[in-house]
Amino acid sequence: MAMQIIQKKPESLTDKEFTYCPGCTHGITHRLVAEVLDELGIREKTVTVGPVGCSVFAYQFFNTDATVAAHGRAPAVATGIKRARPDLCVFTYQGDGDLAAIGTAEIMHAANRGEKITTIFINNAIYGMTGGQMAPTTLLGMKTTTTPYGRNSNNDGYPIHVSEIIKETKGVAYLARVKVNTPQDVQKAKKAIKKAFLAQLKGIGFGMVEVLSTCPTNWGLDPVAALKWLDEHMVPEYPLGVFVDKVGDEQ
Amino acid sequence: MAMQIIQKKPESLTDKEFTYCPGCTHGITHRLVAEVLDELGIREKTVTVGPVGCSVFAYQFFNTDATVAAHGRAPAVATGIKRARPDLCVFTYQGDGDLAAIGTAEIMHAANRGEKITTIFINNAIYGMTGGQMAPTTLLGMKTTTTPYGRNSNNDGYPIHVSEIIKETKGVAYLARVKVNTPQDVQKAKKAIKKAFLAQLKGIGFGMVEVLSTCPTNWGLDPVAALKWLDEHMVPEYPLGVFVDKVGDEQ
Amino acid sequence: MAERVLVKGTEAIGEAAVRAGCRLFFGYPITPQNELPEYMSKRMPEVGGSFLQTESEVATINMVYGAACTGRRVMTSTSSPGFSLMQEGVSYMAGAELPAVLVNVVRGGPGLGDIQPAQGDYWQATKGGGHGDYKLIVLAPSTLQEAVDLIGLAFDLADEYRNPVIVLADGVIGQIMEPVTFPEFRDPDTLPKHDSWALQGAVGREKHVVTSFDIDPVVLEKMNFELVDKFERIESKEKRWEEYKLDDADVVITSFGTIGRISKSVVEKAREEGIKVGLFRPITLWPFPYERLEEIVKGKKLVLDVEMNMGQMLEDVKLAVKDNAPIAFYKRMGGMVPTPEEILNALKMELGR
Amino acid sequence: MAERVLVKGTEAIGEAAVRAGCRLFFGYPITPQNELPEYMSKRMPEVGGSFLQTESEVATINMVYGAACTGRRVMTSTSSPGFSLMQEGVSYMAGAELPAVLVNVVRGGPGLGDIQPAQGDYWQATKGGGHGDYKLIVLAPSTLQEAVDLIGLAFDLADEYRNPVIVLADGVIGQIMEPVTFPEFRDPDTLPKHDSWALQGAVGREKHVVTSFDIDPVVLEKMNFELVDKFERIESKEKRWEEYKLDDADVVITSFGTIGRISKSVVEKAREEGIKVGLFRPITLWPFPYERLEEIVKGKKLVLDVEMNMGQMLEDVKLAVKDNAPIAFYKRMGGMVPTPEEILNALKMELGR
Amino acid sequence: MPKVKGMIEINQERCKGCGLCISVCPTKVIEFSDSFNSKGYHPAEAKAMDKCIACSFCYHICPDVCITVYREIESA
Amino acid sequence: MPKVKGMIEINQERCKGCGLCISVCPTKVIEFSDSFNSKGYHPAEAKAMDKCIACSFCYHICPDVCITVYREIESA
Amino acid sequence: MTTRIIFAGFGGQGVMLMGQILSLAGMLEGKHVTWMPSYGPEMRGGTANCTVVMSDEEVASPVTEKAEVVVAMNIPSLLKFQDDVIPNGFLFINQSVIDRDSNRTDINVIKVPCNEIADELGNLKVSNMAMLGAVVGGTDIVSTDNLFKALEKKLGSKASMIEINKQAVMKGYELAKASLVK
Amino acid sequence: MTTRIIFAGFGGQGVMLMGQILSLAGMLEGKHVTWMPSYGPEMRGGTANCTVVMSDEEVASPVTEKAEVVVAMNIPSLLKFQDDVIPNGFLFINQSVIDRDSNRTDINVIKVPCNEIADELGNLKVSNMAMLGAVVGGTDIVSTDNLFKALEKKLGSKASMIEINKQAVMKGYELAKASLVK
Ligand SMILES: Cc1ncc(C[n+]2csc(CCOP(=O)(O)OP(=O)(O)O)c2C)c(N)n1
Ligand SMILES: Cc1ncc(C[n+]2csc(CCOP(=O)(O)OP(=O)(O)O)c2C)c(N)n1
Ligand code: SF4
Ligand code: SF4
Ligand code: SF4
Ligand code: SF4
Ligand code: SF4
Ligand code: SF4
Ligand SMILES: [Mg+2]
Ligand SMILES: [Mg+2]
Repeated sequence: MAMQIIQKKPESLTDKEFTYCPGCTHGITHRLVAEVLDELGIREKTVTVGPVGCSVFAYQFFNTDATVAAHGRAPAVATGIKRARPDLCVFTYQGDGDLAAIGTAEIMHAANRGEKITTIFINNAIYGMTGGQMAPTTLLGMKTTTTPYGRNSNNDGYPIHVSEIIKETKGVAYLARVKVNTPQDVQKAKKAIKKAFLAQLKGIGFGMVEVLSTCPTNWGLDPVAALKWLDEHMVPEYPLGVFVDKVGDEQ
Repeated sequence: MAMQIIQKKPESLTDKEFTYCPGCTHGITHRLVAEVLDELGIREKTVTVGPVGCSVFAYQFFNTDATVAAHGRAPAVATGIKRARPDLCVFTYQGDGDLAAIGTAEIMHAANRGEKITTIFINNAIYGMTGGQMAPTTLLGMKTTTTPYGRNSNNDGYPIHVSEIIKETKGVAYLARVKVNTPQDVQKAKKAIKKAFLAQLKGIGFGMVEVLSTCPTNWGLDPVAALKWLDEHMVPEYPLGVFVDKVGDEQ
Repeated sequence: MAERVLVKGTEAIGEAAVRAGCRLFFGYPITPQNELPEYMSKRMPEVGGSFLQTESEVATINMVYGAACTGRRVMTSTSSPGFSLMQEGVSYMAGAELPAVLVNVVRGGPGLGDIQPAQGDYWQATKGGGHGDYKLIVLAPSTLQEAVDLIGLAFDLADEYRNPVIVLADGVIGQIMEPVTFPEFRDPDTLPKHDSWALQGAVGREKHVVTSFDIDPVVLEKMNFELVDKFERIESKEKRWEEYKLDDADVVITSFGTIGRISKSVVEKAREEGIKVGLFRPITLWPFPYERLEEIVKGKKLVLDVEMNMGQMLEDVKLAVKDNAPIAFYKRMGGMVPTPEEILNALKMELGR
Repeated sequence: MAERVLVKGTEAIGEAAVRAGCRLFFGYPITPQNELPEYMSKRMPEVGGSFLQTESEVATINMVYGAACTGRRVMTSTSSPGFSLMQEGVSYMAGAELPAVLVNVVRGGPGLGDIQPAQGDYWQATKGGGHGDYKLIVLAPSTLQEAVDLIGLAFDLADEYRNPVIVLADGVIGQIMEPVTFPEFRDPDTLPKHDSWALQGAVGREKHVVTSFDIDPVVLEKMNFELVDKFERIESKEKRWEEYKLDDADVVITSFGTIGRISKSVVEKAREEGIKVGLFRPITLWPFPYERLEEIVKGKKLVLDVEMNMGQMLEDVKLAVKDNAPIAFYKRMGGMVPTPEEILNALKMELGR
Repeated sequence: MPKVKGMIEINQERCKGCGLCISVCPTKVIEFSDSFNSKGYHPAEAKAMDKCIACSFCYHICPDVCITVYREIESA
Repeated sequence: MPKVKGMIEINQERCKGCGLCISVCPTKVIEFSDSFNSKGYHPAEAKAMDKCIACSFCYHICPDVCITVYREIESA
Repeated sequence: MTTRIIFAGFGGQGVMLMGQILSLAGMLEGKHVTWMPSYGPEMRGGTANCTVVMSDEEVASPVTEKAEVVVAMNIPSLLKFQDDVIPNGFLFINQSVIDRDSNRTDINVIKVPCNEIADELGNLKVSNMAMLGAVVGGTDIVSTDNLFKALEKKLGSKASMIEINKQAVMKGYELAKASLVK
Repeated sequence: MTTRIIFAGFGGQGVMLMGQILSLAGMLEGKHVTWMPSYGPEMRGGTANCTVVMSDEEVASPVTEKAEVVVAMNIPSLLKFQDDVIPNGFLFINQSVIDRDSNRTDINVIKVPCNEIADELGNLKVSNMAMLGAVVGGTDIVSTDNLFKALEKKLGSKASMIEINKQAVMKGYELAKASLVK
């Protein structure tokens, strides 16, 4: 009898320690992306396009060629790379401030063009990096540093449903909303991420996964409580599901 | 027996002649908006926010206080006005380049905030003002000055369905797609425009009407043929309909 | 007598704006100025004003444009990359002659840079980061008290000249706490109404139009010439600066903002060592006080310009000094703030001591 | 011998780019440069390149950033308001040291302005319209032949220095047709590959990273200093200008681009009237040829700077001339192009004739 | 079937001769004028006014707001 | 019910002591260590390794990729 | 010597092409030439126009307020540009569309029935070439030889079209020559 | 005289508040003061810290590399800042959390069992006030009078809390005084 490794840090991650807060699920999603790159064997032809947000250091974590886009513009940067080098695999990793606020036009049009890129969209209902301001995805009533009295739809608008919106563009080849707050969900999330990459690799179109994620620091919760809060508050507003799937089942 | 005027140029238009090409249906929609302002008696409390596009001169045509927003930013400008003066009625008038390309983020977020403004969105499948380049709404296969070989989804993406997308934001109180290429449709369009203003006046939320419109000049058609082309090509891609109606029926 | 209170720079600026009658704030988060929108999100509802977190800086500046169209006092705040995104809108506002106060809490650049204090946006602020011929009035505070005072001035100048005014700060000004005295609340009735042009609904009057364009170049040129006239008026009336121990000085340090305050320590320390140093600190970066500086430097041994950038104000200093005195330059960049000691060393090097 | 062909300015620029090996073009329509993206939309597929009409200028510049990350030659083109929207991205590109060619066909401003030829974006181009410390190499053609030649140079300089290069034109250059001679097509194998840093997939090598930031100010300052070194290298090596009939001149006209060509007629006409006028025309607006201009103006009766703006290059002229000669300025604005006759009149007024 | 009697007025100086009104008039009241207006267009002209039924179609479709429509009423 | 035998390794220097692994381990293998790591956190520690069933839950939920999971196999 | 020519008319009248062919002819003649269109929203509904400057020296400003020659293809163009002709300059009027006279008496006015000429030749589209011929006939600014070479170059492939265009040019040319003699 | 004090610790340890109260006390004392936080992504997972500069003259740079006083509330802070203390300066160590010694021998090191003090008083949250008291006790940079005034001002409404905070301050104060005597 011997011990065999069944799970370990994927090759597509560098050794650099994540800069995320303790218990922040950004890290889980990083690992999932790296596992998918490993499994698809595409690390050496992948370019990571990091955002501005807590994941601004993503370029240090993924063991691929990488750049950091201006806040919100990762889909445009990825488009530039992909048009120049269609043989490369290009993905963006973006937060909800980055993608759903300042970067709204870029993500909508990348999706609508069916740009052959993949986007990992971290919805944590908050601006993490800048200290807990309202995100477009912040829930109604939620207190943030810029909604000190709670988000009020009359002044601040409504939580934005990115996936529901993006599904209305024709260039999308794969689109799903997942969460990463239980081991089971983590494994499901990985399947979705893999498909979002396959949408690109197979040349079908734009692939995106919206990942419901925690921000213990700015939610003011301990990491374990944050996992639970996600189920109780985020999921009812942002139902999980596969919105578009033109990739089909993997054999 | 005497002759009574039953239709004439509305008060909310100035005497300034439109700068549109002969037969361009921009003019029809201008008149409809003015008629609605007249009927609602709100000319004196209305501010027009013009776009950059062929309707850049809208500020001269509407007999209201008016400004011209930077290309695509009319919803932001309107938001600024409305937040400063909630007692005013503010509307934007925007083309498909203005609203659906460069101004994507601003219209999405104005809608999502339920900003109490009204938007008239002229979808003519082309950049009129700048000489007939592809718009996000240009049909597949359509030749424009920047799609000399016809719009190809693989390179240029797909016609974008603005109303279908915007309906997924929660702040919308009224949203419809109409056309103005027959007298009957023109009358229907007016009803929709009125409701989009009522959505604002009643404080329910954001109101928008997407108007399928002709561009005889850049479509390379005579004005009458353009009306027909609209039915034959635009309507199949952009089906008419009311997408959101929280205004209810007028008594 | 107004009380001295210990406040954070961003809050000092926010409260000063509220007291100046500003009831409209639009902003998008960016470090190191987040506490300003955060303060406003709390404060605006308290005073019956309106705070909106926007979807981007591009949206922000256009909302500011819209709000300014109504003639009401409006402010926004951002940091370097955000201000770059505002350039089109700023150019529109200047062209349409719209009053507003824009705060740029500068951070290390270019690009994403870092979030530490810097002065690399001097050119952008003073030479027009946007397209076309326009000028923004640029005020550079070096202490919180001055920041508070300049905010009030900024609103007044914006209204008087119908021109956007930048308050150019940096992470030091934004993040520190210092004691300040706030002015009284402005009586809303004393604020300019701008009834002659603002968009307020054409009730019983001709319509008003606010725009930055005319398709006819003959007309646009006229508009341009009028702007130039206005800028010349501002240049002749609104130059502001501080002179510190210049009377007997052999060496003139030129610096602005945070470096301006640090330079005062340099002056003291240098004098302790017997080097007669004085400070010329422009408060309005535009209009820049060329004439006064030219006067001052005549016969001096050295002008030492110190900045947290690669030498941006330096060009204005050169325009003023010409061949009247030798000019040296000491810089830190990337968010590094020089200490008085290192500046003094640089000064001594230049003097060959 | 290459053939002379009569082409439109925008097409001349486009074809010159294709011949320089550019196979990537991203652009958003804006008058007066629409014919350039239109030309590219036709031409790129013919040469196996890629043309994309973007959703906005903000997206454009970030696509250019992305494409430049791969080390391939990439170009965009816009006009004034569009260029303002690119400022954040431009600053990022300069910070990340990305080569690319950016064409700005300047129109009347500020704001929406008009669509006629103007030069009001000089400051924006030369002093950094974006935030932070960076410089763009700025080339200003005055004829179509020069535009063609400078496009090739622009790509080479961009690659050599890993820095964005602006070609600053105006509606005249963009819209006219003139005879030009095109260079041969560049052999793709002779183009720089940038293998040492470009993003191409980390096959059998360490990963490459392209970024404009470091959160640690100590490191960012180092990056900044390296940029400054590069800019100084460019300043020492890349200044370009034209001198025309300066040897015996009493009066020096300084002007660039379209006014540069018009000024040649002024020189001729003035000489017909016995006034010895010469022309100094900077071709690189940055780096600006200060030293040479300073040399030239010594002992001259007058320097007349002529621009289609409120006096932007004028500041650089002043920096060069200092007190060595009196400086006068003649301007048109808002899209108005001065005639040689009116410039000559202005000149005579200044000379008291 | 009682026929409604209508009448239209066309602002010929404002008209751009696009012909939309002509194309929608159910009773063919309108034709192009033979003369030019000062913009250089052949404006629309109501050549068979007696056929006008005041349906307002022409008004609705006219993009340049050139048309005023009248209807005969019992005088008050 | 044949019990799978597992084992985990925790990179304690990398660990941030968030406790997520502890919260999901079905057999309560993991607890916080009493000592600090050099970042100043109490890292996770597999205190009851014999209970490990190699379910990998801890691996899946660990946001800092600190955990390696082993499973006992028939030696080849 | 520098000659400035403004061509103006409706969008569809081939005004730009006239200017471009003349420029090309000028280039073949060894002259310095520039061609500059008016651009922008004016095109909508208003006039389209372009300016050709032809000179023995390098061309300074391609933009011009005054011109030696103005070609008006429709009424709005006539109204807009007739005052820009320098004294003793030339004004060419497309008589087929313009039913009125110029207000200028200090210049040479040449009326050309462009549409009729084209009609006669069986293709309305060549009416602009009739006008171009008239301009060259009236001013001798380039040789007909170079004009024909330029025309061939511009029209390129459609060899069939070249003949009829040349005929239109010659008709206009002769008409102008004749009207000058008068 | 200018004194620079760096307070450093975890986010939740009340580090910023300590600095602010000290600044306020300094202001009440009639001194020039500035308080400057470190900001940015460092806050994530790392240390939070702020710098107080207190001076008889106007404060020049609020940023500083060296300091007369460093307060380390946790291990990472100790590691990061202990080298910044000037010779003969002060290093305050939160003994409850930091189980190790400083590497410096040329400075005054004062260890304060903040949590224990707070625990004794029945509220863990006042451990930062114990430290603040120790700083004032160790350095006499402000009077306890002004310190208490500042404390009252900052804590404001919660009168109940003020007493226990003051007690924590005094415990720390006395402990520091005592440890200096040794
Ligand atoms: C143009 C610009 N505006 C604003 C910022 C400041 N900024 C940095 S990250 C961020 C938002 C981060 O939130 P999100 O995208 O949700 O990512 P998270 O940190 O939550 O993962 C903002 C506003 C910036 N860097 N650039
Ligand atoms: C920032 C900026 N980019 C580009 C332009 C140029 N531009 C003016 S109008 C326009 C598009 C017009 O198309 P659309 O919005 O569809 O209106 P239409 O003319 O078709 O009614 C563009 C790209 C501009 N003025 N400003
Ligand atoms: S601030 Fe929130 S999103 Fe950012 S690293 Fe910390 S927990 Fe994660
Ligand atoms: S170009 Fe098209 S949209 Fe613009 S006015 Fe003409 S017909 Fe209308
Ligand atoms: S009102 Fe009706 S019938 Fe009369 S002219 Fe108009 S369309 Fe014809
Ligand atoms: S629809 Fe209007 S513009 Fe068109 S022809 Fe008729 S009256 Fe004239
Ligand atoms: S593998 Fe499963 S049983 Fe073993 S430690 Fe991890 S969670 Fe517990
Ligand atoms: S989940 Fe990972 S980081 Fe968190 S305590 Fe466990 S091993 Fe440490
Ligand atoms: Mg977020
Ligand atoms: Mg359009």
